[in-house]
Amino acid sequence: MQRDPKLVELDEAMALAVPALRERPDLCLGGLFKQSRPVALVRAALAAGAKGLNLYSSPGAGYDVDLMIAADAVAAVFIPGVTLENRLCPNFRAAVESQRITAHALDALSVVGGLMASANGVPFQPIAALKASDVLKHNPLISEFECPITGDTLHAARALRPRVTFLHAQEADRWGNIRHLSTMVYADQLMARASDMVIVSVDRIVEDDVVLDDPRRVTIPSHYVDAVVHIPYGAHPTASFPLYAMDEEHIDAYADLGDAARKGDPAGLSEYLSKHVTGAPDQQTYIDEIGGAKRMQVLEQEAAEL
Amino acid sequence: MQRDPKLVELDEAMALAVPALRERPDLCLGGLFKQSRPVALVRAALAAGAKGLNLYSSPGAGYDVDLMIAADAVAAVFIPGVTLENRLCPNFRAAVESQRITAHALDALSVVGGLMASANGVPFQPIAALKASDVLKHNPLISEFECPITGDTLHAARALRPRVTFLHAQEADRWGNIRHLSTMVYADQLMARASDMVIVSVDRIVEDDVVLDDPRRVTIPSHYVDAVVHIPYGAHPTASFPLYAMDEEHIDAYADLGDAARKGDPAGLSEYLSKHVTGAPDQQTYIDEIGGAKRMQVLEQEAAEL
Amino acid sequence: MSDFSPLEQMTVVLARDLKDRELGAAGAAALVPMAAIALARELHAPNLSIGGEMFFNPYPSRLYPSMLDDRALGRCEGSETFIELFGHSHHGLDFFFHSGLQHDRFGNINLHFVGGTLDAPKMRGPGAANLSYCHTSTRYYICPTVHNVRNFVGKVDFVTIPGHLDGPQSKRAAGLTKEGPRFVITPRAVMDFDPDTLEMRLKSVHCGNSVQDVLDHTGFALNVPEGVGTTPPPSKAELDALRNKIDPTGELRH
Amino acid sequence: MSDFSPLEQMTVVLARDLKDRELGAAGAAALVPMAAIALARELHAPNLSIGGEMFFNPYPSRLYPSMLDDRALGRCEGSETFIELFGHSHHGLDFFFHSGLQHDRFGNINLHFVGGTLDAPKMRGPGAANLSYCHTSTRYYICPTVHNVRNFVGKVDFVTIPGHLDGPQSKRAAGLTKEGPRFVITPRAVMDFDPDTLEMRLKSVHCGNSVQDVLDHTGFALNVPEGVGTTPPPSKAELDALRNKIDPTGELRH
Repeated sequence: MQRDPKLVELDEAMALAVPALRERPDLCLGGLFKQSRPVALVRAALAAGAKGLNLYSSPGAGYDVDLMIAADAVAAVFIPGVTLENRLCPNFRAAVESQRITAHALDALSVVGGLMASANGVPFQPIAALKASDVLKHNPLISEFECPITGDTLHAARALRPRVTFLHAQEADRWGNIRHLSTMVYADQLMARASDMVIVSVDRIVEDDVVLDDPRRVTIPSHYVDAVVHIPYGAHPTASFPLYAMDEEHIDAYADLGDAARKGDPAGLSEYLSKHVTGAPDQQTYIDEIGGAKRMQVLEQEAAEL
Repeated sequence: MQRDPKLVELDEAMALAVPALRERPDLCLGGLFKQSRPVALVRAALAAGAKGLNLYSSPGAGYDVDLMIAADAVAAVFIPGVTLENRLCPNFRAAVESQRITAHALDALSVVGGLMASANGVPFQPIAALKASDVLKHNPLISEFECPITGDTLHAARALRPRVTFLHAQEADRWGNIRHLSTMVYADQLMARASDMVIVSVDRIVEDDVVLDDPRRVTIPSHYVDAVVHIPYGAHPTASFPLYAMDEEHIDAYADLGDAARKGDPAGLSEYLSKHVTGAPDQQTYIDEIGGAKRMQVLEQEAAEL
Repeated sequence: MSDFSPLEQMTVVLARDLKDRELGAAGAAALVPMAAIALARELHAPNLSIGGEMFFNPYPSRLYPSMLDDRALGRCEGSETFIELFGHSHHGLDFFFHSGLQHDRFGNINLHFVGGTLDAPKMRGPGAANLSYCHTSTRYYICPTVHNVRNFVGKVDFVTIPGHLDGPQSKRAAGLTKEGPRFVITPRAVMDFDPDTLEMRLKSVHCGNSVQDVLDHTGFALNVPEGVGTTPPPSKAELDALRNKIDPTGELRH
Repeated sequence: MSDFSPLEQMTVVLARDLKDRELGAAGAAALVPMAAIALARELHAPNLSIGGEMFFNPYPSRLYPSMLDDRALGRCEGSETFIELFGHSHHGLDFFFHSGLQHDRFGNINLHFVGGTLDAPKMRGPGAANLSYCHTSTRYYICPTVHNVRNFVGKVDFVTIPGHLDGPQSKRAAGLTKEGPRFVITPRAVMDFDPDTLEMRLKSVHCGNSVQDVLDHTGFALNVPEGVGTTPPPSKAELDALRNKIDPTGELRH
């Protein structure tokens, strides 16, 4: 008998993820801000009609979350910080201000603690470091309780179990063993341990021996992974260090379109969405449209020079 | 101004550790069973007169714990499994049977959970996976409480904060950044995060650039480390993979001496202790006495062939 | 004399019961369990995953008496630490393996002491690291490498690893909802548990042993259902795979 | 025009207050804080450690507007994940940095919304990831890169990051036992907090600004103690280290 690979095509991965999200729309996204976000998977899920999503992430997100809001796929955002860092997220902002989505006021420990509880298999994670912020008054992920050891008032972060998690990493083998080559691995490993279903895009596939010769480089063993998809530049316009840097120009241009839409001129944003998202181009078409191999080389060069 | 290295001599490290253990005798030992145990540090602490210790470890320990008991330095053992794997620990067994030490009946999750709580900075770690064992009736590290989320009865593992932790790893830089090259890292990282003081022995010191060129290989950043000591073969007779294998013959010969002592003939064990422990030879003398470079080459060869 | 060893017989019995796509780990006394998992992966369960004890899907080049270190398992598809093990212990595996100083008629296991009390034991054992897989995992196997009147007793002196406790009622009362111990595999025989009483009973006797041999070496009155037969011996394919690919140094035959 | 930029002035003020052997991290808007930490390490605090935000002791070759990614910090002495960050957030650092959409007279910071309510905000901000360092760390610094009547207000619309709340009593009642915000450093001035009332007050004005400039650009009646002077400008040694070793691309001067 032969072992079955977990390496699948993008549409096969979406055939797993999208029905699962219809069943329970809790989607968690890997990476952090402009790094290693699973953008190609996000575009594919939007093209496949994902709707009404509750979005989770490591505590900081930006472009991809804003894009999903622009595509009208989001019901609620459970992410402490949503920002493009150098500017606000235009569609996030517009959707919250017009009350089209709910943006919960949260903090990092509540989200991370909830994922820790889920990964650890316990009902909650105690938190002792939350005080005096108005965020505590509105945070739906935590509740107060009395510490059975000290008697102090602590917060319990309920186990947070995403139905589906999308991650992006640099490498995997065909069995689904994942290798992050970046220095930062964010909360990706924790999310993989905390989630019902895990789909990972990777920039390249490596031979079995690459994994076996250095098992400590495996960041997420295949046990946690339901499907791995080979998508070169799958994090664009976010970075996939050390392979390519974030495409700040692309994100800025997108944000300009978003700000225009927010101020009443949605044409540019609509065109962006129909070209890059609902038009569902394959990854090669997408790359060609956002600047092609030439643009990718610039981003690769930038990452290589660090 | 110049940065101060954390690389010190063995006696300097003991000048930190032994008074700290006099203050609060909770000592935690890294590695697992016959792998990466900080044996040279243990011998040095015994030679420096450490006494009345409460011993913690990852959930499985053997030779080094037995040695500390043989040297009459132990008051209580808080380690779930104490065994040489192929045979029982003779001095552990004899000391418990004659009620000279207390060996608590514990399980892995209570110890790991207590270290997790300490590392996480919270008063306790909830555990939901302990049922029906007699171990629960005697376990001093946990207490029952009602889950604030589900109402179920759970166990709370109180934060377990060793006063001193001894670890052994393969490499460090002079600043105290530690690199485990073994595939398994056991609970060493968790212990480093959970302890008041951390002393690490390493088989070799690497240049600064080795660390900086591959930061993901740093298993314990120097922030957690109080002192690092360069002790080649510092884990002997346990293994330091991938550099050298465990010295099963040495451990077996030691266990024979221990069993003889248990049965009424302590001469061999006394000689072993005075030669290797209270005689406080330096590491080179120790290595010479246990078989010298020739024996080390056998163990290195065995590790290299895997 | 048969042309296979008792440990080889144990290994193939265990391997046959492991299913494709399951997740499991070998436990502490891992020689036979690890051989069984490897054999199942080789023959009928290529998607069976080894995980939960810090190594994922190791490819050992040979067997070792201890199977929880880099020597045996360093070549693998990933390694974890005790933090992740904490999580696996809660989520449970599909199968696990245990053995102890004493095993009793309900499959309870004692690793702590024999005679006396916990504080003043006549003989102190090693204890056990992980107690949780026995009730968070779907099932487990008891597989001691000796079988005699001292390690098969009517009632254990201390329940380190709960089996079926005192039977269905006590198991229910303690909240043990999983199968618990499925089989007891020793060098002499295979035992299982009566589904109504959860008492241990003889299932089959290995070639070269008689029912009476097994009873003589069991420290309590073992139930012997009608029609107990011989344990199906290793097939040629099983023995070939075991000896050529998994145990080239013959650890199971020593 | 002085021969250094407002951000360079901010950087040196912050750097001077960081001590050798301390542990701290830069927070989200990290350009100036990371420059300050690097300058302190270069000049007087070689044993100061950067940690708590997943990178330990990075050696960035230049500054970036965002300083929490591999581009800026990939060359470092170790990396961690959000699990370890959870622990650091409880154990606290020696120092941290914050800034927001609004800062009020008690040093409270708002990053969530301006006008309206949380559910129906007039303007929704980014929120904030880590709220805990502000009260688990020994102290923190507020260092926004703009200073005007919109971001310095009498009372924030929402307390994302608690400063001194409404003063000593409320701080005590909320269990905030650490120093909280020590200084507010902006492109115009340095403010601190009256130890009795914990109200913000002017400490010094940067070269090229007058007290009146600062008051005109602050949205509440800022206390001006007697004898407020000029912020000591960067020394030649500070500027040389900053421009040659830490900020060779001049991000602080853009």
